[in-house]
Amino acid sequence: MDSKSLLEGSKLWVVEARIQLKSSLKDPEGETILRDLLHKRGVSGVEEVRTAKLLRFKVRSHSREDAESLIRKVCDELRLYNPVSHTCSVRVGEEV
Amino acid sequence: MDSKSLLEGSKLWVVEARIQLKSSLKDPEGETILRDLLHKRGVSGVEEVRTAKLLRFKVRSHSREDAESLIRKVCDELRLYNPVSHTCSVRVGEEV
Amino acid sequence: MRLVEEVAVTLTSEEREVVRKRLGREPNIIEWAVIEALWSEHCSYKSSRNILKMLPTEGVQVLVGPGFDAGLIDIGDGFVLSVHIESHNHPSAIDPYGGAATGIGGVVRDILSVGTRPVALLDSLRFGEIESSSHSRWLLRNVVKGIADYGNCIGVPTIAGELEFDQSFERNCLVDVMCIGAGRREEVVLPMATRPGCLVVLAGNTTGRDGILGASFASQSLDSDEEGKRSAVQIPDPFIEKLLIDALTEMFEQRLISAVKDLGGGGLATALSELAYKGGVGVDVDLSMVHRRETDMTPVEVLVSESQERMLLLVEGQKLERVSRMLEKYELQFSIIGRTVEERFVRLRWEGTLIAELPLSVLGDAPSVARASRRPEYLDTLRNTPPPREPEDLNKVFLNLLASPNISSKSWVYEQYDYEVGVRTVVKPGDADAAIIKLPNGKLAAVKLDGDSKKCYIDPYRGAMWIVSENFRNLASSGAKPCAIVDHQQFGDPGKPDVYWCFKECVRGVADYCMAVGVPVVGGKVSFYNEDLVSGRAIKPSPVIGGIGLLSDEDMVTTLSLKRSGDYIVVLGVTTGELGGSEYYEYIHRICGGEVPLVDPLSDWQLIEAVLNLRRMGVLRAAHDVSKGGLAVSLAEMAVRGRIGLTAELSKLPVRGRVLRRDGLLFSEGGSRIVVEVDRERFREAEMALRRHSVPFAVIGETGGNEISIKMNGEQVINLTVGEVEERWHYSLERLMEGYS
Amino acid sequence: MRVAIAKFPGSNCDQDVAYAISRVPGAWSEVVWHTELSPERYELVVLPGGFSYADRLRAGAIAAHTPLIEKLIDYVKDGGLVLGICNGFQILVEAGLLLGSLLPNKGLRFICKWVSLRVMNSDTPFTNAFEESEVVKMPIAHYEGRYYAGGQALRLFEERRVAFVYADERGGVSEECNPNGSDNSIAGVFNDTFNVLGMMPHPERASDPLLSPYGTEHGLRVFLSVANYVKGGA
Ligand SMILES: Nc1ncnc2c1ncn2[C@@H]1O[C@H](COP(=O)(O)OP(=O)(O)O)[C@@H](O)[C@H]1O
Ligand SMILES: [Mg+2]
Repeated sequence: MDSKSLLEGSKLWVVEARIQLKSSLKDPEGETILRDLLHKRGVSGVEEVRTAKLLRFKVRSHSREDAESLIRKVCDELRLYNPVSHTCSVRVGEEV
Repeated sequence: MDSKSLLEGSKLWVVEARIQLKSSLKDPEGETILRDLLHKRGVSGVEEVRTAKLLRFKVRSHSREDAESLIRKVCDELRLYNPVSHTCSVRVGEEV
Repeated sequence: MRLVEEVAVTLTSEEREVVRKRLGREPNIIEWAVIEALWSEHCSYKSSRNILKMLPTEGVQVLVGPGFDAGLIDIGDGFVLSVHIESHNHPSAIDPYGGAATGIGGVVRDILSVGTRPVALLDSLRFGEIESSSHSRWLLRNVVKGIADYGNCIGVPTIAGELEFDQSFERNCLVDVMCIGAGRREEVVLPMATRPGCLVVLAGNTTGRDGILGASFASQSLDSDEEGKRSAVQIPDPFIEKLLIDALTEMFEQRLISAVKDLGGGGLATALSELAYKGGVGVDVDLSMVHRRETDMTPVEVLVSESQERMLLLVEGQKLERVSRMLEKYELQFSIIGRTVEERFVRLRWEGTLIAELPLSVLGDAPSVARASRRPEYLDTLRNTPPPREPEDLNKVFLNLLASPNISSKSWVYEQYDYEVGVRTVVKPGDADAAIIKLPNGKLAAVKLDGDSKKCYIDPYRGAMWIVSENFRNLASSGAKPCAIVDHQQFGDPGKPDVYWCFKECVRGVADYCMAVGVPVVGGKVSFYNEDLVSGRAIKPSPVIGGIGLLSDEDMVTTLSLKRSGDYIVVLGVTTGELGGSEYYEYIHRICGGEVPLVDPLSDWQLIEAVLNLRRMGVLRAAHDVSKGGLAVSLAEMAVRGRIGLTAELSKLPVRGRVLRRDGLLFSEGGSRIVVEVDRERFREAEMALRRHSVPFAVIGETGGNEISIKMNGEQVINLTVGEVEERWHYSLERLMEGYS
Repeated sequence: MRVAIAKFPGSNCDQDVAYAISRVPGAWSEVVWHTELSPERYELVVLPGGFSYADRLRAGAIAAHTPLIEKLIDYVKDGGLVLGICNGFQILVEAGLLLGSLLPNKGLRFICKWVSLRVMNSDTPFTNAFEESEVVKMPIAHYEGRYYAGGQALRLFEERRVAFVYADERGGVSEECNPNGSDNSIAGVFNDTFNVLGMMPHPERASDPLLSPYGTEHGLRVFLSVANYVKGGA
């Protein structure tokens, strides 16, 4: 089977991986944004700021599940994050 | 009214701001992940990678709408993103 | 108390007995925690102390030798240099970015602890083979980024270092960082409590649960759970570090503090005990006063937390207000946690209640641990490895060697470091064998870090000597006279007699060399247990040497690039044929073995004096020592950096011992040699000077053209354009590391 | 020439700039903590390099919201001179005092190295000691230095608001010698009244021949230019 027919019937999915520091760890960037920007400029009501990185993949595959598991695998096996300090959650968005 | 009574009835909301490069701009990090990591390691099916930054706020307010509009205002007025090169979208998550 | 079962697990039963006897009672759990921290290998040197005694530590310029957080050297005009070296191997192996970054933070705080401000950083890194291992590439990429992000952010230039790749570091990378500080002699304060009545102030980062698993780190499984409240990982915060540096610098200038002490391994437990024990004055501290990140921490957690970016200050009462104002200006959090007292005790309280009370006499040195030592048998096998056949096409071999990650230019690394900040970097990384900085008194100093685990594995004693020799030749080639060193000794489990023997031999090698030439060791560090938990295999013995040299004046500054066409290329020193541990054996032939070069400290010293003298006379235009890759690589580097070609004839080299083959002449790292470019018109003067110094030498060729042409008895061995060589040498490491792969 | 060097939490090059200015005859400078700085007392305010607020959020983004910046906006309106170097440039861009934005380098790595720059306009308060089109050497050291003009690059050139571009030794411009991927190799820009200059290269690090691998002091000319201008010589 050539690659063309393999892709037949496949769709393009948006999959997002969110990589963030474990919640038990200090997030210095979030702290600075809160303390040196929001608080100093008089913004009240915000109690915490945490930062994360988002990777947005466009994945061609036959199903939502395939798209999600491919990205899950990529994140874990290609070490897009370090599990010692970070967590990574993956979810599929709408079909493009 | 003292601050205590002001806060009465308020709840803690999670609001997220997503900051990303305008789609017309090259995203070297996304490209590198796609080209030098995924493609070189033989991952197929992924057609694009774009990166974004996520700021996750815990906001105390009376309503979902208030929480969202506070963060929208903070993002625009304190320039949490640079409108020359980036866009910023805000959404409220679940109540904490 | 939750931590009961986790405290005092590493002390042996004999050590516990000693504690009970010294104290005359059973310590409570908090007291055990203090002793545990203080008597850890890391803080007490209980396995290494007796061996380290071999090292010469005294010299006319040495103000403070090993024993404090940093060594101090008198550089004249009322100024001092401080220096220290640290490793962060275990943390970097699991979290390369944070581990390396916090390593920088730690060594910088050591420099602050003696009242000096950091002026330069160096790094020495060891990884597995990055050509085949994506894990090692991942480690290298993140370690370098960690050092860069932290060092750059705090505004201390990272100006020199070294990088070695070897299979034995695949699971245990080594990340050593060295910091140089400078200050006025009268502003120096030592980290000890010498007077009662001072307030104890804790400044900087909040105390949290991070790093609480630090002591028992190596045995933690790597996938620590997300829910777990305590973490072995420490998040670096260079912003707080920078504010601490700026605030402390101002406070040193205004003489506001009586003593400063960084919080490192063992956290407050170690810092408080050492302050008291070293100065002979007690401290009385309430741990509940510490500003914390989490509200529900136990006293033991506060006591042993290894949260980064914190410093203890001892402040006289009448200066407290000025100190507070300074800390507030820099928006640093702080808490006043106690005071120094006449009674010679470390007293710890929690909300006023006494929870621990240890007399200083108990805290003293941990009993030394006697370790068995045995010469490993594999050394004989290694040594008797037969030489390989000489390859036909040495031109091709040479091109391959230039691309070896151990030889290729390290610009991919050092260009990520801000090596310019501070406007004091006179010679930048890559331009000479050592980096040169301008000191606050206007004088110049050269610094460099060196190691060579491949040689130390085959012959620890000779290997260690060789490293010192290379380091001193690096300093001399840059125009500096070696003045002091720090050493960092890194090995596997000292409980293994083989490992311990290698440790002893490496220290002996450093000691013998330094003793012979009269250069003191002003500090150092020992890191054991660098072993793969799965296979139980230890790293190759890895001493690294950080050398400091002083230049008599600006005209002495020497770089390695060829400067002019038509000059002579002169090799100083005798070429010897030992190829054990050479990059030629290891990379080209995949041979680990053979004989390691033996260096002679006294003839090295003559060589060093000769080079410095030639420079002073103004006849020497460039200098570069012969190290990894041998003469051929040294010549190539000089040509590439100067964009000038050269010709050389190998048969002219002064040699010792048996007749050498072409590959030996090209790639031997043996003999202590320095290649120099000598002004052709003034060669007679140079020649006479070299005779006076009784240094063997030979003119082997000339500079010029755009080819590197090396012959043996008139027959072409190597012939390449400077451009071809540059393409190989300059970009190989970068190409390997580009992108994410 | 009286110069204030503004120090923010995390500024690194404040003393370095002071050192460079000490080499300018007749110039005097002081490092002033950002909350205590009154711009109108000086003829030049320098925002030095470094990592104000550790580059968190984005390089320069937090410092751009400090009260000093509000004062600087008025100062600039009144014709005061402001020079932003590296992080200082990033702050000025974030504060809207200069056009554009500074993105992470195309290679995604921090880069420290000496580069060649071509002088694009030598008729300003900051560049009058240079020759037009001259090639000079200065070091860069940054991670977020890729200048993005938001579609305004050509306009900047037309209005002669580009101060320096990255170039080769002979002044040629190409992607190869564009270290960070900046729009049209732009390394430094002026505001529309030429009293604000922002540049990624560090002139203060190129102000002493001893510290230059080329034995040059091209960077010093930025400060000499301002001194000329202030004296009324330009
Ligand atoms: N990890 C590193 N960090 C900073 N600079 C480095 C590093 N590794 C190598 N360098 C620099 O690269 C140049 C060559 O280093 P090296 O190969 O160790 O030289 P040598 O063989 O003379 O000891 C030196 O200027 C050195 O300081
Ligand atoms: Mg060398």
